[in-house]
Amino acid sequence: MEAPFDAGEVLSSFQAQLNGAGAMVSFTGIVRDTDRGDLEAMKIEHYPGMTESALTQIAEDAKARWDLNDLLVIHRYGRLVPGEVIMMVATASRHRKSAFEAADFMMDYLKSRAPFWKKEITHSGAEWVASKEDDEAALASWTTNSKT
Amino acid sequence: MEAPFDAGEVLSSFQAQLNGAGAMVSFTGIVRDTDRGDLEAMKIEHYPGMTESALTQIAEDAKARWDLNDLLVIHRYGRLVPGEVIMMVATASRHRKSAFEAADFMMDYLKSRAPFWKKEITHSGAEWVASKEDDEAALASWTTNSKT
Amino acid sequence: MKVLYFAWVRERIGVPGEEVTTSATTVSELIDELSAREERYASAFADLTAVRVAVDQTLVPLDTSIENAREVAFFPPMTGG
Amino acid sequence: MKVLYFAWVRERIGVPGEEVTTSATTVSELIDELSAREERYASAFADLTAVRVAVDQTLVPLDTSIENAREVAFFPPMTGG
Repeated sequence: MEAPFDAGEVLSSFQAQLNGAGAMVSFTGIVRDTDRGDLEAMKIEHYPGMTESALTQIAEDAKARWDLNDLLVIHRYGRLVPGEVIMMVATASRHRKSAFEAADFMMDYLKSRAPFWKKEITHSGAEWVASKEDDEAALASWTTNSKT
Repeated sequence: MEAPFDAGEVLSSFQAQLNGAGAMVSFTGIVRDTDRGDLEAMKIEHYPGMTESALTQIAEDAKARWDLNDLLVIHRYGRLVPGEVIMMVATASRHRKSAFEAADFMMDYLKSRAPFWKKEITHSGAEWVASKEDDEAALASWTTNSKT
Repeated sequence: MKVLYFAWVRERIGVPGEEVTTSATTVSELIDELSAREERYASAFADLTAVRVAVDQTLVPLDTSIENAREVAFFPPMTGG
Repeated sequence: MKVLYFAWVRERIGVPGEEVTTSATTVSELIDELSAREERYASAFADLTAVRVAVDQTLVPLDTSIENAREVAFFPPMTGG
């Protein structure tokens, strides 16, 4: 989605509709300034249509692997400034381990399979963020429901 | 602490005072009903004085192992009802992996080293929750900053 | 067939998408055909290890058939999250 | 010396804490001494694999000295989180 959101408010709503969960994990990605401290904005491009189906697929895959009460994934696109929330995943389960693993898995999945591309706009120009070679490897390391 | 709190509100405040973090992970423990569905309340006993020093120690240990922008740990005691938040940890780091690992570590540490004891009050009586043998093992499995 | 470009692939080719009439039967053939047409395509597709492709919004390998495809998209590895 | 009890250890002994005057020099000796005094202590300390101990609010093994201790606490393995 394009609109800004507050991670805490999302977590409160997520928790409010849970039933029988004992553990809830959230991950929030935040626009971080460059090491040089000159980031003006982060522009996030996405592939409309494919984005929605990729996020749905990530959620379904996580549900198939772990016994989850509920889960959530939100990813923004458009122009964001340092400190703004980029994306969030939340998982709820009866037990801690599943909630942690499913959230970690969803992040690995999302990094290499959800069609978003980040471009950093700094005082000295604009540059596409390079993908990390280990993102694909991280996703591949998940067997059914544990990381190897 | 004894007073109830909202996990989302805590997460919002935690995020608001971060500086330079790119990743934020939270874990929230929630009172879960018994499998029989007869839980009236969860009573949490604690060891005043030692509780505070144990939680401080957990936070310091996590900070020493990972490069964190900030972290937080809250644990309630007293009488809680199903659905209420028991405890929460939150971590913030430049990178995702540290935030996840530090939160996971803090939970392992807290489970076997923070002086809290849970008692389940059901229609048929009251029973102390048994510790899991693998809680100590889980903590022992952490080398400096990775789980083995 | 609709062909879409994202991120620096889009920037090099200069348009976000276009209708393409082609006799190519696979993604690879389509890439070769476009690269032969104009330098901006050849530049975008110069290093295929840095290019990912989706056919009808599903990630696929370069040897995938496009014979019944409605939409083919080219882009760099994703950097969301 | 202040001796504290928590959870089911507290319930079996019947008090949350008490002042104890003892000549015991280690935690183990204190346990033996208390157990010899009354059945409620013997019952609480019957299975020592299920008992944890803190001396001055720090978790310690059973052979730890209590000679300079101000506070000793006995409790089951912790179940927070």
